[in-house]
Amino acid sequence: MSTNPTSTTETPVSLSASAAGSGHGVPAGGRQIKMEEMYLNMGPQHPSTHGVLRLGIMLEGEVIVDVIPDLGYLHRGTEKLAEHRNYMQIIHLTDRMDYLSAMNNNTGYVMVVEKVMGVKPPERAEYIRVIMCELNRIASHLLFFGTYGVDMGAVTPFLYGFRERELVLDLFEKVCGARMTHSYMRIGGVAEDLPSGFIEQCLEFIPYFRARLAEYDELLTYNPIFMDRTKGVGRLSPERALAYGVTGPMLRASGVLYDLRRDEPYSVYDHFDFEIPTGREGDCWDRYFVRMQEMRQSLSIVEQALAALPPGPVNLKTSRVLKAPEGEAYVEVENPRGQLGYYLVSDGGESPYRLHIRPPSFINLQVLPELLTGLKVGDVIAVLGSVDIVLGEVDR
Amino acid sequence: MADRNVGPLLQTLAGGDIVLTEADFFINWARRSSLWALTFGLACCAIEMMAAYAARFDFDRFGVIPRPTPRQADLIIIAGTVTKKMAPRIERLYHQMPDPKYVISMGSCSNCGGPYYDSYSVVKGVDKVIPVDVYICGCPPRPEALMYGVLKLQEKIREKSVRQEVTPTV
Amino acid sequence: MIPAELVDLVLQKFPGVQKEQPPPKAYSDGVPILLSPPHLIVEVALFLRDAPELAMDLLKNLTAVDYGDRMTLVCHLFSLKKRHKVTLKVNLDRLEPKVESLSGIWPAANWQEREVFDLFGVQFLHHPDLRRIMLPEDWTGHPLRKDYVHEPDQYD
Amino acid sequence: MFDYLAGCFRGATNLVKGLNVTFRTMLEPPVTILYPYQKKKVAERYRGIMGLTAKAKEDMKKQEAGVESGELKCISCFKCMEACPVECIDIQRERGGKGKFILKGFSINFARCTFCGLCVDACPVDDKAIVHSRHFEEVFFERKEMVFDMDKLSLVGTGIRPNDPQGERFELSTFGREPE
Repeated sequence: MSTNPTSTTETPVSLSASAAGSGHGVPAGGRQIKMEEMYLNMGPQHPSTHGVLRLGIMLEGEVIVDVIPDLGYLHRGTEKLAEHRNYMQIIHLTDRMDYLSAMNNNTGYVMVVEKVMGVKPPERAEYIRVIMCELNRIASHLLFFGTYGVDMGAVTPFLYGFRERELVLDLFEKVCGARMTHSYMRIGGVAEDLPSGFIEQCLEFIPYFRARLAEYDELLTYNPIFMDRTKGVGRLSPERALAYGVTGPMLRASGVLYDLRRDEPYSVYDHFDFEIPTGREGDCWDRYFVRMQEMRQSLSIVEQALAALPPGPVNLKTSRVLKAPEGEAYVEVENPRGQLGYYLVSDGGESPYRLHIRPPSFINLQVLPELLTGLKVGDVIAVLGSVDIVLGEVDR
Repeated sequence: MADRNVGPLLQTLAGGDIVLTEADFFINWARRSSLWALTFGLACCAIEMMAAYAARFDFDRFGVIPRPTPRQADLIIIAGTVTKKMAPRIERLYHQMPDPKYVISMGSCSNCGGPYYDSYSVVKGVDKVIPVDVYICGCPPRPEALMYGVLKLQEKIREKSVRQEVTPTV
Repeated sequence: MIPAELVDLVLQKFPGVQKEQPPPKAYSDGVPILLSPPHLIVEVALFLRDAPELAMDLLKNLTAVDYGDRMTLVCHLFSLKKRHKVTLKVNLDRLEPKVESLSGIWPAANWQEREVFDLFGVQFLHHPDLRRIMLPEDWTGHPLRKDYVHEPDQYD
Repeated sequence: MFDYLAGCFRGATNLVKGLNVTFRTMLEPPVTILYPYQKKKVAERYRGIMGLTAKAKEDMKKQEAGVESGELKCISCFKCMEACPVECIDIQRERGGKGKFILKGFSINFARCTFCGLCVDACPVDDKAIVHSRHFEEVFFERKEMVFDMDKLSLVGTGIRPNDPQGERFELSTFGREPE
């Protein structure tokens, strides 16, 4: 039990040795058995790829030699469409990029437009944005918890994770009238003020969910089977993580303390007191654990924001058809999956001249071939699940 | 499949129509009560589909059980945006499913392109690729709407007869 | 934010590099923009990454903008050690955009360059694996170019 | 050997721990909603399919009562049509007297609609001429059924108002077909 069957620290050495040799012949009883690399196709229709990702996996026996991701099965041309929509109409496109954290996407987009236009939303709107973003972070991580449990062979976390996620979605539904694709943020504020009863419902949810998080730890986090499958698997060193531009919980799991909410506070994040959880090893378990800890911090931020919610208006009454002045800006926000960046080039018209989106999942996924090479085929899902990608954002 | 030929055969027998009507009832009852769905999440709607399988909505109550392979599925729920890169794969998966097979198009994207109606890389409706039995509107539809869609599909199956070919031609 | 003297450091080292001034009325977020000629890009990038005062270890974003008369490659760089930012731009010939790949310097550039190749048609020389990434291999044209015309096919 | 036994013990205790959680959950009230029989009330602001609202009886002017669908609040200003990001709204109007327009046709393509709420936001009429209902169970067998014309929309808007105290489901999906 002390030796982990899935950790393969020696494998790359033996691999390179076989690659350096003839590569084909292994003597067995005086006769040669032909050894060939095997090609395993995974996806685009596969229950564990979290969408429509296709992986071409080169195997030598059970050991992964190379991984070739094939993207683009959900490429919808968001950036091109943004050039033909006006500034208001793009909000609903950003909902559908990282569809698990639509509030965060909306916030980043309206922030970049506000920056170019030089408007500042009222303070109450900023607080509401923070509350929504953190609730959405919880919802997104809960989905990760559920699906990662299923990927690791445990079905119960899926049911539990979704049970609590529904409660968060009920809150969203109360505020903006949609469960997933919220379209709640507006340029210069938010669409509507919080409805009556929202704060009470939210305050009810926070202690309830704290107790549930302790239950999750009991159920999955410290489960020895789960730990055996994830501890020491898919290690990512901080240097490689930085070289690949990895951000978000994946970077923090590698031990790099970099969180935009604390380092370059946008909105009103500097008003709150919270910790940034980091990991040490950078393995799958750390990535999972950082996300679980982040949910606790998000709860605390929501609690503080609800306590300090200032009165006042929630949006500037901007005109329906907005025109941003000429210029360009690059704005990043901390999404549940990493740093989501918007690069807006405006030529003074009603729609952006160019809107580029830096999707965190897309950049984080680049590191996958390096993480997987040398591992066994059974670890593919463990590593892929821990990267936590959303294909809508990878492909846009 | 066998049901395609059974109609004319039975009609030539004495009392064939009665047998056929009774058979219709039982076959349709069996088909509609255990619709095994291929898990085919493409985009946002996939999350609502997962929510429908999860604790609050519990799709298993309808006999809808997620299957990871097309060979064991009666129903394919197209949940999300169909891109031009994905369209040939969908067609292939559809043809791999055994007859009778049903298609639910879930959400605006697969109904007719939805928010990407003028995008260069999105198929404007999954019915350009495979025939659709039930369209559900919403972006994404709530899990209840998906359940209602399955109930409607069950109603549709109830009216079918083994005389008719079950799968419409593409 | 990168202090002015560090920008001067780059400008002194590479006389071909310019500091781009935004048009007078245009909005700018204050991050300095370095405009490098295409042939110097690798040297400038290496200097930005390796000079201890600069230490731009994180390539955050790489994309291109089609301005109609030129194609501009835009890189947003960040230094985690020093906590400053700089934007690196390269103007390319629009008809035949070609530039050295940065994926040897920051591996993060690998897929982003493939995306720029796919959607803009910029050729990255010495890129390890320059293929289309989003669109099917047999796609014609580069959709994010301003003059791209989409021809309806069987799926439209 | 000792490691092996210790591992077995650890596994067994953790199994009990995990089962403890699930057993505790078993004693809690069920969270599942038995859907066709029980229905969860959706939120007040829920963005369901859109409908057109009508003027109250006392607000109606005499000449409007004669006009087809003249009782609808819509002033056919095209604001919602311009705000819609997916171009799913289609309005036909005719020029009436005094710079006013007469609404001739109003259709929404719900196959394409993304329920983003921009059209309702854009509506300049008091209390909104176009509203989101709380109705979401919309299922169709044909693609063309998904385009709602003015009659259907006004039924959605007036038949099941968002503040309907009963909250009863209206069987909209059976429009255009024989009732069972």
